[in-house]
Amino acid sequence: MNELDNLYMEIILDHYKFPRNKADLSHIADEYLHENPSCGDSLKLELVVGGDGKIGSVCFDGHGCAISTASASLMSERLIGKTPEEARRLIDVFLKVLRGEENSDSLEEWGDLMVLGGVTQFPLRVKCATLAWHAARKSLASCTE
Amino acid sequence: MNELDNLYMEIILDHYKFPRNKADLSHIADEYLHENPSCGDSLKLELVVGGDGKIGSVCFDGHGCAISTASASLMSERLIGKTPEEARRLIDVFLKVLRGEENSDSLEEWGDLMVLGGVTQFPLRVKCATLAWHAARKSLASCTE
Amino acid sequence: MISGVFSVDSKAELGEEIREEFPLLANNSELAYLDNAATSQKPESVLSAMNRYYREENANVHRSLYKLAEISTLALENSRAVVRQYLNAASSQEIIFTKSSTEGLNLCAWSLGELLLSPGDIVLVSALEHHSNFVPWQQAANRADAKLVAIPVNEDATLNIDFLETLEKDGRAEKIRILAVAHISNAFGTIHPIRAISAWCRKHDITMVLDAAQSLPHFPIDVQATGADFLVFSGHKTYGPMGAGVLWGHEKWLEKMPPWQTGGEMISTVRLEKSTWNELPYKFEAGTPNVAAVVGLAAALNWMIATGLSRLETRELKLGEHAYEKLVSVKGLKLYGPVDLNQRRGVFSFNLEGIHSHDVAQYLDKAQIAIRSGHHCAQPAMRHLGIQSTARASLAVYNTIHEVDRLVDAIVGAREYF
Amino acid sequence: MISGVFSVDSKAELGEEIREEFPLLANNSELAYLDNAATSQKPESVLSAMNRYYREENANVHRSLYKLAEISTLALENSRAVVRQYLNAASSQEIIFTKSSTEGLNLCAWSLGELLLSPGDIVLVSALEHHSNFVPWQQAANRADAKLVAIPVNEDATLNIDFLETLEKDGRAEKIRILAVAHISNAFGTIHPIRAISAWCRKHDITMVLDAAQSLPHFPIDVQATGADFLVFSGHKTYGPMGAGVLWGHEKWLEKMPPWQTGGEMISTVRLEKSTWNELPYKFEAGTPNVAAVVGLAAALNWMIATGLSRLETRELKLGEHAYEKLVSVKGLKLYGPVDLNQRRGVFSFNLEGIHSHDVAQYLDKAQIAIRSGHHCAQPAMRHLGIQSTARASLAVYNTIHEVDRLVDAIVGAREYF
Ligand SMILES: Cc1ncc(COP(=O)(O)O)c(C=O)c1O
Ligand SMILES: Cc1ncc(COP(=O)(O)O)c(C=O)c1O
Repeated sequence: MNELDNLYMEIILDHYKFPRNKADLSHIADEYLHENPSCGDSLKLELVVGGDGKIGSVCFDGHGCAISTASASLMSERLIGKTPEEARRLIDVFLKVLRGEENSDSLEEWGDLMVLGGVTQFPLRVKCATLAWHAARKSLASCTE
Repeated sequence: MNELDNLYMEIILDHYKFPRNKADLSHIADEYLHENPSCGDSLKLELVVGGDGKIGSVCFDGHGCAISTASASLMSERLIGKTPEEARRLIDVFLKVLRGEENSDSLEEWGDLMVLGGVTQFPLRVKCATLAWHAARKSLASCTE
Repeated sequence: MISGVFSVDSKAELGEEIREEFPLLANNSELAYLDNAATSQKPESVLSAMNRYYREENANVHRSLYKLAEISTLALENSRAVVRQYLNAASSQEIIFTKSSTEGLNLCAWSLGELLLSPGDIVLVSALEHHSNFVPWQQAANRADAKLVAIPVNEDATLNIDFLETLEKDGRAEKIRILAVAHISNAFGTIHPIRAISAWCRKHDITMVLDAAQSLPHFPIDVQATGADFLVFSGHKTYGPMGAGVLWGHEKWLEKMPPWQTGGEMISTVRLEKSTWNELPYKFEAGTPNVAAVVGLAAALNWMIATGLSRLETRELKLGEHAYEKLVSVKGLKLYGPVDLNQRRGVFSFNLEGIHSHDVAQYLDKAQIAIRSGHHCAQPAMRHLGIQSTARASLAVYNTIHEVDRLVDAIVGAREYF
Repeated sequence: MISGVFSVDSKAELGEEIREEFPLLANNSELAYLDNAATSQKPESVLSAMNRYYREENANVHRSLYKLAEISTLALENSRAVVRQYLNAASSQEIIFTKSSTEGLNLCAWSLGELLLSPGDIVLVSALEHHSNFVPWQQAANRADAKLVAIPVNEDATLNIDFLETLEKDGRAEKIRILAVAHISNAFGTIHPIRAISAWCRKHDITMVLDAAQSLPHFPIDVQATGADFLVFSGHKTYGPMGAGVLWGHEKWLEKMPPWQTGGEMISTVRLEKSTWNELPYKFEAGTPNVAAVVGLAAALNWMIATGLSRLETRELKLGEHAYEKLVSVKGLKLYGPVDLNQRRGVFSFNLEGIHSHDVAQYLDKAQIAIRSGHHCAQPAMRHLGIQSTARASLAVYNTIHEVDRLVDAIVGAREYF
C-alpha cells in the first residue's frame, strides 16, 4: 500500500486527527458554506485581517475527509501573518500546482504543505484538497475589493 | 428485378398512371388533408352516401407514390355501392392484412385489390398503401356517428 | 417479485461463472466492482449486439425505403417490443425511449407538469429521492406556482408513510396532482411500499410517477401491477449500455400530454404558425434515436430472461444477505437503512466511526474494491438523516461471496489504517 | 474551409481504399450507401474505441474515487478536450455533450428562449431549416408570446438574404432576439452565407444559433470564426456513433442561461425550496452521460484528423462535382438547389418527371443503392418550393465514383421502369 501512503502522508493524517485552527463557526450563516458538489464536503471559513493589514486569524469548520481537513488545517497555518495580497498569490500558486498547471516543486519551500503535492496523483481528490483554498480565495476577494 | 415486380404489379402501375375516381378536390379545406408524416404524402377524400344508404361516390385528390395512388384508386372502386357499415368492415380487414395481423389470403376475393397484398413484404411501404384507407375510415366515422 | 410473463426456468443455481460473461470483469479478475447502483457492467451479448448493429445494420430509421433502413427500423421496433413485453405494458406505443432515467423524469416533469399543475397545487415527492426525481419536480412546481412537498424520512431510511394521513387530515391531499417516488432508494437500498402508495394515489386521483432506476436491475416489474401511471429506468444500470433509457406511461396520459422536445421524427405537419404531432410513441422521441443503444438494452433484457430471472434474483438475495450479516458485525461500522432485509435490496450505505467515507473508499480502491462515497445524489435524504456522506457498496449478480468478504476485510483494514 | 489548427498533411490523394475502413461497407461490397445526410457509417477505429471503453473502462463518472471511475472520467473529459480543440472553442466549459443536434437545439430553445424572449419579440429562422431547428423555436416563441419569422427561400433553394434588409427597413430587425440557421441545408445541400448572417446579427445585437449538423461532416469549423454564439452538431452524421451530440456556446451566454434538464451531476446543492447549479459544462448535463458514445465521437474526430482533413474534403469535392455533372445531364431529372457548386455540398435532391420519389427510391434499393425519399424533415422548405417530396442522394468520403455512376444508371433505369 505504498501508493496510498503517498497520499496519506503522516503529516496529513496528523492534521486530519488534530486539525489546527478548527473552530465552531456556527455563527456564520449556512449561506456562506463552501461546498464540493461532487462529494458533499462542506466548509466554513473565517479569515480576519488585523489593523496591521495582515491576516491575524484563519478558522475553519465543517465536515470533510482527511485530505480536505488536513489541507484546510495546513492552509490556515500558512496564511496567518500574510497580507491579503501575499495570501492571494500563495493560493493561486497552490491551485495551479493542484490543477497540474505548475510543477509541484513550487511547493518545495512551503514546508509541511508540500505533502499535498502528492494529491496530484489522485485526480479525483484534487477537489478535496482545494476546497479550503477556493473558500479562502473567495473570502479574500470580498474582504478587500 | 423480380421482387420489385411483386410490388409494382401491372395493375398497380395501371392504377397509378390512370387513377380511377381522382378528382380536383381543392374545394375541401387543407384542414381535411390526410397526411403520412413519415414521407410527405397527402390526400383528400370525398365520400358521398346516397339516399339509399349506400356509398354513391368516392373521390380522392393528392400527391402520392405509385403505391398510395393505386391503393386509393383501387379502394375507391371497391367502396362504391357498399353501405358505410360494410365499408368499415372491409377497411378493417384490409388494414389488418397490411399490418400483418391477418393473412393476405383474406384479400383473395377482392379482385384487383389482392395485388396490394404484396406490399406486406415491403414494411416501409405499408403506410403508403394504407393512407387512403385510414382517410376513408375517418370519413366514415364522421359521416355516421 | 417475479412477474408471470416469463417461464421461470428451473435450472440449477447460478454460480460465479456468470462473472465470466462480463468482459470488463473477466479482464480484471482482481476487481471487486461494487458500484452497481451507479452503473452496471455489460455482458458479452450486449456488447456484441451493439457491435453487430453498427457493422451490419446501421442506418437512420423510419423515413427511408431502402433495405438497410428497413432493417434498422425493425431493430428499433423489435427492441421496443422486447421492452413492452418485459414491462408487460399494454402496448408498444406506451414505450418511449429516452437517453436515461433523468431524461424520462424531465420529460414527465415538463410535459405532465404543464398538463396538470396550476397555482396552489402540490407535487409530492419523497425526501429519499435521487436528485433526478427531485429537482425536475421542484422546478416544475416553481414554473406552475405550485408547491413541492416531501414525504419525510425515518431514522432507518424508510419513508414515513404516516405522513400521507397527515396530508389527508390537513386537507393538502386534495391539492396533490402528482406524486413522484423511487421504487428503491439508490442511497440506502430501501424498498418503498409502492403498491400502498399507488392505492393511495388512486383514492386521491393523483398521477403517480415511479422511478424504477434501482429496482428494475434487481427484479422484473409488471407496470400494470404497480398501479403507477409512469415508470422510468436506465439501461446502463440494468446490464445494458449507456444512452438507452425507458419512459413507460399510460396511453391516456401520453395522448393528452404536450410534446416536450420537438424536431425531426416527432411531427406530423410543420407550418410557420403551428405544428401537429406524430402518433405515440414518436411524439416524444424527437431527433435521431440511439438505435444501437436501444438494441443493446433489448439484448440486456433478453440476457436476463435467458439467464433466468429467478436465478438472478436468488443469487442476488444470497449475496445481499451475506453482505448484510457481515457488515453489521463490523465494529465501529454504522450501516444505514432498514434492518428488515425484506425492506431493502442491493445497496449498503455505511460509515466507519471517525473516518470519512472518502478515505474509506480510497483505501478500498487500493485493494481493488470499487465503491462509492458521497451524498449519492440524494442531498435531501442525507440532510434529513443528518449525515454528510456515506460509503456505499452496491451489488449485482456477478459479484461473489469472496468479493463481499474482501470488502469487509478491507473495511477492517481501513479502520486500522486511519 | 480548412481551419488552421491542424497540420494539413501532404499525403497522396485519398483513394477508394478508405471504404475498407468501414466495416458495414466492407461487409456489403455491393451497397452504395448514399444516405449520409441521414447518418454516416462508422470506421473501425470508432467501433473499437467504444468497444474498448465497455470492455476496459466502463464506470460512472465524476463522483467516485476508485481507479475505474477515474479512468472513465478521464475518457469523458479527454473527449471533451478533443471536441474543444476540433472546434477551436475558447474552453472545454463551452462544450456540452447532448444526445443529438435535436437535443442541443431544444436546450437552446428552452433555455436561451427563457433568458431572452419577451412578448412581441421575434425569433428569426430560415424556411430552409430542418424541423429540429424550426419547431423548437416555434414552440419557444409561442411560450414567450413572441413571433416566429422565417427568411424566405429562392427558387434555387438559397436563402433570400435581401429579406434581412426588409426587416431592417420595416423595423422588425430591432425586435429580433435570436436567429437560428443551418450552415448547410439537409434537404438541398445549400451552403448558407453564415458569416454575412453573423455579421448582420452582431450589428443588431442578435444571438445566433448555428446548426452545423450537415456541415461539420464535410469540413472543420472554427466556432470562433463563424461569428455565431451557439453551434450544434450530431456525432452520428460525422462518422461517430449515435447518442453523442455537441452544443457549443459562448461562456457568457451559458453562464447566464438557466439549466433545462435537471437532476444528477448538474446540481451544486439541493434543498426542498431551491437548488443551485454546478459549474459549466455540467450545469447542462443532467444524468449519467453517455461516455461510450462521447468516446466514439472523439475517435471519429481523431480519425478525420489522422486521415487528413484536407484529403477528406478534396475527395468529397471531387465526388460531388462528378455527381452534379452526371445528374444534371439526366433527361427528365430536375435537380434542386444552387447551380453554383461553391454554394452547395454533399446533398443532391431531385425528382424524375412523372415518377414519385418513393418509387425511384424503391427502384434504386433493388439495385443496392440507398437513398432517401420524402420531405427530409423540411416541410416549410418543401412548401415554399411547391414540392411534395424529393429523392435525395447524399455523399460521404467513402463513396466512390463508381457508386455515383451506378446511381445515375439506376435513375435512368427507373425512368424506364415506371
Ligand atoms: C433512483 C435513481 N433515479 C434516477 C437516477 C438517474 O439515472 P441516470 O443517471 O441514468 O439518468 C438514478 C441513477 O443514479 C437513480 O439511482
Ligand atoms: C440540418 C440538420 N439539423 C438537425 C438535424 C437533427 O439531427 P439529429 O437527428 O441527429 O438530432 C439534422 C439531421 O437530420 C439535420 O440535417
